Amino acid sequence: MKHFEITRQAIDPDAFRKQLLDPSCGAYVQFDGWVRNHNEGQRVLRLEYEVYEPLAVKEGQIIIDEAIERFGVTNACGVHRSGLLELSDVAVVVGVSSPHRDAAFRACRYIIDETKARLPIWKKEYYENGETEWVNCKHCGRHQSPGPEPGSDART
Amino acid sequence: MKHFEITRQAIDPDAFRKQLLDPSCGAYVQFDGWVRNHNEGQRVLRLEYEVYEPLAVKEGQIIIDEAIERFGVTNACGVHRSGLLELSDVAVVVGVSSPHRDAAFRACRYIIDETKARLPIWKKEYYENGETEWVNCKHCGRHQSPGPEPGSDART
Amino acid sequence: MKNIKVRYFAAYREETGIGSETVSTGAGTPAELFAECSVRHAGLQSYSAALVAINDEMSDWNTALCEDDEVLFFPPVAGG
Amino acid sequence: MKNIKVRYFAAYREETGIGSETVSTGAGTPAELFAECSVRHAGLQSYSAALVAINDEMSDWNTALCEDDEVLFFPPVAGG
Repeated sequence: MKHFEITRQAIDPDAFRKQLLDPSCGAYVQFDGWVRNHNEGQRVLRLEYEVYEPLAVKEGQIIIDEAIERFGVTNACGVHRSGLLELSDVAVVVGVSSPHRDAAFRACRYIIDETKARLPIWKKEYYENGETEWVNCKHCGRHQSPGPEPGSDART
Repeated sequence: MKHFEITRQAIDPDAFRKQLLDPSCGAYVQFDGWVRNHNEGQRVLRLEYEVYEPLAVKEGQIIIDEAIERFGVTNACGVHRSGLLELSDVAVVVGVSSPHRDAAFRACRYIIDETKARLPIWKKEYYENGETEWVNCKHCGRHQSPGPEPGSDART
Repeated sequence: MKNIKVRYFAAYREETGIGSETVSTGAGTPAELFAECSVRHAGLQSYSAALVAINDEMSDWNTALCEDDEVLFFPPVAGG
Repeated sequence: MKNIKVRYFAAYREETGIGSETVSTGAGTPAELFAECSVRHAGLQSYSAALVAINDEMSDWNTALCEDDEVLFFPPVAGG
């Protein structure tokens, strides 16, 4: 089973949920990331995800496996969009099924946190004033020392 | 807006999700409770929820309001089944939308935890061996002192 | 003595064999009333961690009862 | 000197104006290689908290580089 996918098509959260149905599970937790109409005081019109797919899929699968192993959940999946997205489009979905809810909540949170920190995915926001911005880069450029930091785990 | 409902009809998690869509929100967390095929080593065939609806709806709304106030999320809803349910049926759904994911996860967890502890809802499981059991009562009867405990908050 | 309507739910209803009864009682609180009802309905003693409501409001076991109150005895809940 | 293929993504690609280049370098690690590339492409210095991969495996900045390695420089990621 392919647990982590990158897609250029609209994500259907309901179809996604159905693939995780399991009669041994009493709990299902799903996180949806939606395209938001604002960021740091700017009106956002749309956004674009650039994804380095070979590594995103591989690292996404590693994160899913880590979550299943660490929290003992029955099943977990993730899907992330690439390309151009409009407001309220679904950017990412993570779902976890488990006999009990505590593990499902923790595993779902772990997967989305790690996905945002580790996958080679970049988000460019298009603003009302005509400007665009690679999210995260702005801050790194302004507030941190330039260049990679050898020895650090390099996570924002 | 009615934020907490009791229903005798099958719950449609996708329709439920759609009512919480909000362009100001980047995060949506949903918990589904599914009817599980086992409990404490017994095969479960189906189950029945008895709900004292006037108070369940009122207390459910209080819990939703507490979550919105405490975690600052944009919106939250819950729905719980009553009546007879089959395996893999959806027993309860809680959804929370928020600009950011941390609040959404915490609010969703709070609502389902409080729902299970505070709402006048009882679950009778029907087992493969023909027996039935009111869930929770078995343990309370065997392992705790009989009768209510005055002064305690009486939560299991 | 006060007239109080008592309602039993789920396992309590099955143990007592009734959904409700009206009692004339000297009990001042739900805790005292529950003890009194347990004498007549021994099955009620099998469960603790119960909840109580008065007139459709969640209550605690030491609230003062008033004439014509409706007291709801809830066995341990198990939603979700 | 080793031949290394370097690839730039997202903001790095826009800063350098190129998606990839092949360099002949004495750099022993991705950190040294990045410093070297930053001399030619000043824009690379604007961002920190970057990630690096070698031959499609996530790596760290001190891994030893080998002949014909493909090194991927990732500006700060922002999935979700």
